[in-house]
Amino acid sequence: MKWNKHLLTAAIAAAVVAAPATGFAQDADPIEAAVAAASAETAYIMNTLLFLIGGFLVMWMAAGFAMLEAGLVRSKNVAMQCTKNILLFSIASAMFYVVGYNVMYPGDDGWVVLDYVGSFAGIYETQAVGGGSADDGYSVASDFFFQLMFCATTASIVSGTVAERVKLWPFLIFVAFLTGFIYPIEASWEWGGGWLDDMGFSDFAGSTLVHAAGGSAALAGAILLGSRIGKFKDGRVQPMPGSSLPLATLGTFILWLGWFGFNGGSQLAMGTIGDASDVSRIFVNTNAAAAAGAIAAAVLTQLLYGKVDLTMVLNGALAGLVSITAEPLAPPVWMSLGIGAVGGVIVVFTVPLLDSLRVDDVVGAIPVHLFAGIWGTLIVPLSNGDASYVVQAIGTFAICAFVFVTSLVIWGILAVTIGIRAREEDELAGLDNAEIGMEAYPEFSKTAMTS
Amino acid sequence: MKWNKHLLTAAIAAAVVAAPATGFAQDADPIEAAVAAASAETAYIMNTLLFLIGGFLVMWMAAGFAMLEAGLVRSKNVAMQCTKNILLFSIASAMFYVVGYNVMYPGDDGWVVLDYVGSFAGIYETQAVGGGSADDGYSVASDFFFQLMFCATTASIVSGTVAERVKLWPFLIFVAFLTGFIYPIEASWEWGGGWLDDMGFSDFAGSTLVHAAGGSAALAGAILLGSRIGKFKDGRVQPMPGSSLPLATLGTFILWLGWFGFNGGSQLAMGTIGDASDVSRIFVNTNAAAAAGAIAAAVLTQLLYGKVDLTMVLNGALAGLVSITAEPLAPPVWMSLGIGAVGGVIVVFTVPLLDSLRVDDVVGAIPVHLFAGIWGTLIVPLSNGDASYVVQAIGTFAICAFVFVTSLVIWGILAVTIGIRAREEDELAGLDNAEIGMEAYPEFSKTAMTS
Amino acid sequence: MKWNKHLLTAAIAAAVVAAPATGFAQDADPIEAAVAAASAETAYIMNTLLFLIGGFLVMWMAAGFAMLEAGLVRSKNVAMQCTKNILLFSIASAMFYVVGYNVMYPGDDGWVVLDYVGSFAGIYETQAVGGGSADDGYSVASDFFFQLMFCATTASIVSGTVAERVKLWPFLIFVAFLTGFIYPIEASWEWGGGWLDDMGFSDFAGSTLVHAAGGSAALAGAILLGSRIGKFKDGRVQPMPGSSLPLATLGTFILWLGWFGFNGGSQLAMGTIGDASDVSRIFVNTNAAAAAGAIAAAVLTQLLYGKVDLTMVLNGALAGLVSITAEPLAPPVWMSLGIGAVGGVIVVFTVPLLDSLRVDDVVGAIPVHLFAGIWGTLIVPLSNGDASYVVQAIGTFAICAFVFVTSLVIWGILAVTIGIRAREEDELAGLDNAEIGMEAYPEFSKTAMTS
Amino acid sequence: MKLVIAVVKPFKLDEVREALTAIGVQGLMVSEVKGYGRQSGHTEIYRGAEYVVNFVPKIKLELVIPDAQVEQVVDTIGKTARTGKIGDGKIFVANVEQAVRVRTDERDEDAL
Amino acid sequence: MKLVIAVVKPFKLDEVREALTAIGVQGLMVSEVKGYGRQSGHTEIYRGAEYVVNFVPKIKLELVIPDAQVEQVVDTIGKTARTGKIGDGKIFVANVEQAVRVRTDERDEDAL
Amino acid sequence: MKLVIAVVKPFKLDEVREALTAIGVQGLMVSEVKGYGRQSGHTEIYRGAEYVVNFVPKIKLELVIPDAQVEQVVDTIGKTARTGKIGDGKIFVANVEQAVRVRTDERDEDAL
Ligand SMILES: Nc1ncnc2c1ncn2[C@@H]1O[C@H](COP(=O)(O)OP(=O)(O)O)[C@@H](O)[C@H]1O
Ligand SMILES: Nc1ncnc2c1ncn2[C@@H]1O[C@H](COP(=O)(O)OP(=O)(O)O)[C@@H](O)[C@H]1O
Ligand SMILES: Nc1ncnc2c1ncn2[C@@H]1O[C@H](COP(=O)(O)OP(=O)(O)O)[C@@H](O)[C@H]1O
Repeated sequence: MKWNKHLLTAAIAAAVVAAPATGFAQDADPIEAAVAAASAETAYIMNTLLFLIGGFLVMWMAAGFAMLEAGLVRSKNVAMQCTKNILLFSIASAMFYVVGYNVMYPGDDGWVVLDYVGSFAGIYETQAVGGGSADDGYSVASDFFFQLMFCATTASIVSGTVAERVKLWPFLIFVAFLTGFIYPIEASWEWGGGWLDDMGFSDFAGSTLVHAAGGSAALAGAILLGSRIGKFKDGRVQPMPGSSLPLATLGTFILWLGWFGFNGGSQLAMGTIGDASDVSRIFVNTNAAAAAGAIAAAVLTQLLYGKVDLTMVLNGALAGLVSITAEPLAPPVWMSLGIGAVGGVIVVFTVPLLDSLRVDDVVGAIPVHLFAGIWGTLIVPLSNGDASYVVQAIGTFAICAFVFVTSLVIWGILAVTIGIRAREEDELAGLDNAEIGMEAYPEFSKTAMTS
Repeated sequence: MKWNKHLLTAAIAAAVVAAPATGFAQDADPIEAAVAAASAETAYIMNTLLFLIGGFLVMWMAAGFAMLEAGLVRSKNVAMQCTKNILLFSIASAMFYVVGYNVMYPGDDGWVVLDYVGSFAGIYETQAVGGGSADDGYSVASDFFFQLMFCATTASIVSGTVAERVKLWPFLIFVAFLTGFIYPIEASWEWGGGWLDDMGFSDFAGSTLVHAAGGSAALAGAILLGSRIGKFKDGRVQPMPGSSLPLATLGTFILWLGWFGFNGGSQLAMGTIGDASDVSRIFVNTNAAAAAGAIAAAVLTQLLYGKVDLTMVLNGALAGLVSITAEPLAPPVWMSLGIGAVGGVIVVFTVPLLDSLRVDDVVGAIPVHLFAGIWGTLIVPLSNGDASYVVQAIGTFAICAFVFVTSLVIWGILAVTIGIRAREEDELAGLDNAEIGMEAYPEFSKTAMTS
Repeated sequence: MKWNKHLLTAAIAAAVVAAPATGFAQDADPIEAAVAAASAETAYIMNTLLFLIGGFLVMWMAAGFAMLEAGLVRSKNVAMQCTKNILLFSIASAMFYVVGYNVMYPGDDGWVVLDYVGSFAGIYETQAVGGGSADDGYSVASDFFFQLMFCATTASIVSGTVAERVKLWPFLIFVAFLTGFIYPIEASWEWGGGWLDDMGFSDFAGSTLVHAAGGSAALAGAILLGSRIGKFKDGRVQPMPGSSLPLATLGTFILWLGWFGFNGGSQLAMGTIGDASDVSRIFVNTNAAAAAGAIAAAVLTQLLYGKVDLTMVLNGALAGLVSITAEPLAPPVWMSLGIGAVGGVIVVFTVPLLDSLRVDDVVGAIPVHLFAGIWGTLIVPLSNGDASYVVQAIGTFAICAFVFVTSLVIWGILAVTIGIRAREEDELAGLDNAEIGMEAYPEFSKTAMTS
Repeated sequence: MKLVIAVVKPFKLDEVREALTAIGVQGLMVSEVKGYGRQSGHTEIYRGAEYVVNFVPKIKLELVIPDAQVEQVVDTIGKTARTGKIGDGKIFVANVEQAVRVRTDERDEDAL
Repeated sequence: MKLVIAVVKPFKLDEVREALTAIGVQGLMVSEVKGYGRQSGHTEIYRGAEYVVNFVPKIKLELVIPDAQVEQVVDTIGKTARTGKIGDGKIFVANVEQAVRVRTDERDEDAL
Repeated sequence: MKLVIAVVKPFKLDEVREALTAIGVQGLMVSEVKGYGRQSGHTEIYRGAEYVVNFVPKIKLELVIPDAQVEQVVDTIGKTARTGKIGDGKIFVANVEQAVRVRTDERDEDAL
């Protein structure tokens, strides 16, 4: 996603025109045109296909977040977590359509505040049935589908951090604002051709635009919500182990798989040999970073604590993925391993750090998405000569600050109006009971030994 | 799947011939032919790829049904449910090959009863290794693969409704009839070019042909089986909560993902810009309908019952998907949201309705697949000018009636011969014990509090 | 994967040159060249796409193994099993990059011992960004990605067999050797163009190269580790039922899905009509074999034991898949059904056989991968005229023997140095506690009734 | 006061609870146990290996009642839980010396 | 020696355990039970069907203590587990005749 | 009759059951409990936070036996469950006044 929508269109249109020129005689022979048209058609189809495959893989990440978080909360909050995750995805799907897409992609003259705030004017208009022209380079609907999934991912990140104490509807209302306005506005700064794009900020698939943004929104929520009852008792951190580590593991594998679509699809094109090769390169780097993140977390927890911590390994793999997301194309594989490994290390050190700051992040989403996201974005210039450390820092800071502050405002308004935190007795009995009225595992005997 | 097999072939062949003609001089220049052939080859490959990707995504839906149903039955029947689901998929795979495919696609002169009953003559013959010609438009094997998955889906739907009381082998025998005969016959009426196709019936990806049909077969089974012991006691409905809501949520996400293949693949072609764009449009509409179904069910259960009912939200998302399946291409996105939302509403109202009729549908498959399927089919003319409400009603009724009656006959014969219902004590102890001889969760203490 | 890397490249390059020649006039007209180039470009993209799709599907199999194994071990070892599976995949990703890929594909002059042992010289070098040329036929990075997944699969197989008693780090060290050296060396014999390839050995997607190899490594481990405490008590086999059959079922469905990538991707090309058709044929055959394996195991356990054994059905489906993997293209569908069914039968008979030999294979990986893998490889000549039974036997034996012996050596060295088996009390308390320090399901009351 | 411990077949739980409510029992505790008894001992086959099923899932009820109610409670449980088939379960009665309602600190029979 | 059986609200477990440790209790057993009592009987709706929730999850504590400690233990549990809301639970006391520490074969009060 | 309550290490269950069967015990109930005792108190680290493991999984056996068998049963359980390591568990004996076999309505020692 290094290019924004209109740039891409232009680039492809240019390629379509340019390509035949190279190997041909100079006159505009109809046959030449036919060959060029066939190539352009193939490119259109392949680009569209990349969006569709990438899109369904990223959609699958919503299931990954749901399983990861269902596995990492206590059993009395599992049904609530499932409810939040399926509904947040649904709401993101609606909001991005109703307003988000056009805010994110204002085009050249759709800005309310030029390069800062896109137009809230309208819904996303699909092309007509059978429509689409080779000049577009790809089906706009496929791009919408793909972009929607990124928007939903941002919301999924928040869900885990604020788990086990947030009320359902306030959370969903926050998601509506996040996916309809906050995410699309900051994303427009880069992918919509706004001021960060103009400045040369580089965030290939969204280490910052998606992950650190989601993490910032989560941090704002965690601060306003406060920690779960009993989490920080008498100055000590009380572990509250998740109900099902195999579900958490499944969720991580799903996310890992989905990430090939997330990063690979962000190449935005595979209609040429170069693009297809680059998508492949991205797949390899993405996998390497995840692997290195997992290994780093395993080794580090073994060294620090004497035992491998599975939840840290899962977080480590995800942190590796987040880290490489800002630039999954340029680095050689060994560098991707290194970038991912640092992500894993970040997680192992910042999970307890957050605890010591009394920020209660139930699933480790802030270390994984915010901290590793910042790391991944800042390190882009190491492999990508077009990026500068200063601009990367500005962009990262701007987006995190914007999302954090706006989220704080929304969470704050919700807190003082309808309230965001469940009543103490509901939290103690579990949100499943209070908010959903059903248990996730109604038949199993449970003895939650929080201590 | 708006076209049936031979129509498609013809259409593509025509396109192949027509395409070069437009941009070229009129003489049959060998170079022009080369360009056309290359285009046709690309189209063949892309169409085949669509079938393969669509097919594996729909195959994945079998896992979705398995997880959804395993999560919604009580723990004492979970292993049985898993067994049924993996075996029904296996049996569908065998039966559709041995007889179903040729029943479903009799071609022009393979009918036993013209336009009503296809030939039982033979197995599906694969093309030779390395075979296939551009004139076919796509690999027949890829189409077989794709169609097989739809057949298996029909059977998966039945599995959930009749859960917790049906005996294993009678169920599997029913599946053999359903996937070898009942489904292929009714599907031939439309997708095989039979009388409904002639009449102008429209069911893009099978709201009725697959989903309402599966739901009708399930309804017949539920009626003949009767309700589970204790379900309707003293005139009251006794909830029997499912054993694992996270598994049910996972199943729903899997189905949601698979549905992109289900509906998107039913475009049957993505070898042109128009087709690729339409597949994209279908993806967007499919996602919108699912989201709207989930949101509608959430809002409605909140309003009606004071709490969001997660199982209804899951059913709602699926009902949204079923609703849009009859016409996922034509509607604009906002209409897809509306169609899906109505699906979600249908579920919330018809689940208790079925209960009040003393029909025991364990997982809500009849509301989701039969009722929302009917809704989706009937509403097609709203967005698709080629369809008529009367014909839609005729087609829907004909298929549901046919499947219901034939299913009733098969279930009935099985009931009076080998028996379809487990013995009372086996049902009470759980089918896992009686039919499978092993527990799904052997180590966990369980206290099933049905009241 | 019938061709190895350099052969493939050559073949495609030849095709690119040959193709235009057939339909055209003989002079090297620039326009002809343009058409040919466009075709070659499309082929490159499609081949690359096949590797990427195949690759991510096979990557997903790692999750399948994790879930299958997490479901089949007792709850006290589930977190350990998850840890092993995510880390083995990570380690395979690193090792195959650092050394494995170049050992496996020495090319023409990269051998240390010609046709037997490839070069340990270097890491895998990715092409440059935007690189790749039509002459390569596909992106090398996509091939690396695809091949890496096969390497990881080999390791996943081992994980299940040695479960519930192996220590974490010794296991991971074994995995590093297996994925860095043992697998790449034996795979080079065939897919790297080594002596088995020269001899005419045929193993399309790796019934032996991957599955029987993984099974052989597992067997060596099982023998050296010995059986779990209490497994064979007083001369009787003590069942130790798995903790979650729905997870095991999910794992099987994941593997089934992933196998379309495993076998289909091993066609290595879908840039022509013939290749696209063949990939389709492979999908159909793969599905048929899995279905037949499941059905065969169901029928057989019903006949032998009076009840269908779900764990055998799951193993049966996988055995069907392993059986067809050596030749998923050539057989007609009915033969694939037969080959898969025999796989299912093999499982049902060899699981108790292994027990009677006092080899403790926790998840049935040896019957599924080793025995069915041998069967699948030996039966190739039935459908593939180019293969000979004698050569198949030689190849199968050579690979199994090599992997078994080298694995025995590595396991042996580990055993006498750092030790491979957990302490008795740790095994009794569960490895989750001892090795990972956390429980998989901390809240659920468990009463493991091993008798 | 007496503590009545009853082990019954799981599917009888609801019926027993209703019957007890009908005779005025106001509280009880339920948990799952694995029961070993005469019903144990049938064999199953798991992955081809025959084994003896020693433990059968049962529901354990525990309730503390005034002495006067013992006979009626024991009879009611007995009658309701009876299927006549092996494994119907047991009822045991033990003496309880004190009872306290936590909420109110009421004692003994007032606490039940 | 006495066996104290206490049923309390799940989230009170930790507090109760700590309070007991503070007064010198050295061992106990914890398990989940489903409790039926006055707290039961509210209705929930599941898939549109209203039903009565009869059982509420509770934690059961069992501990054997010397006779001399009974009052203190009962008081401590009572005070700590009390929220004043319905469903706080019960404490029962029964007599225990023997106690054995498996590890050492110590008997009776030495075994606690 | 006596109620014997034994808490033992989970992996000892089978052995204990077999030993009891060997001396003629015909029925018992098994459940999991979380045990708090001297064995508790070691620390683990979860996501970087050190915490004290207070509860250890244990198996609780409950069986009602004739008075005459008490000594033998207690000895058998004790001997079989003993590993000599901390946390081996406890055995408690309490009096039981009545026993009923639900199936036949047999009473007291006939019911065991
Ligand atoms: N002596 C005993 N002490 C405790 N529980 C017992 C005893 N005997 C039997 N039980 C419990 O009663 C259940 C039923 O006993 P069983 O001997 O199987 O059949 P029946 O109830 O017909 O005599 C057992 O599963 C066990 O839980
Ligand atoms: N007679 C009894 N015998 C055993 N347990 C009881 C008895 N009465 C109540 N309980 C237990 O105590 C719990 C609380 O009792 P309940 O009547 O709901 O409220 P309260 O504690 O306020 O009186 C119940 O859930 C049940 O587990
Ligand atoms: N006073 C007690 N009352 C009830 N159960 C007890 C008591 N003391 C110990 N236990 C149980 O016995 C188990 C073992 O006790 P513990 O003190 O850890 O070691 P040991 O058996 O070596 O004395 C504990 O986990 C607990 O379940």
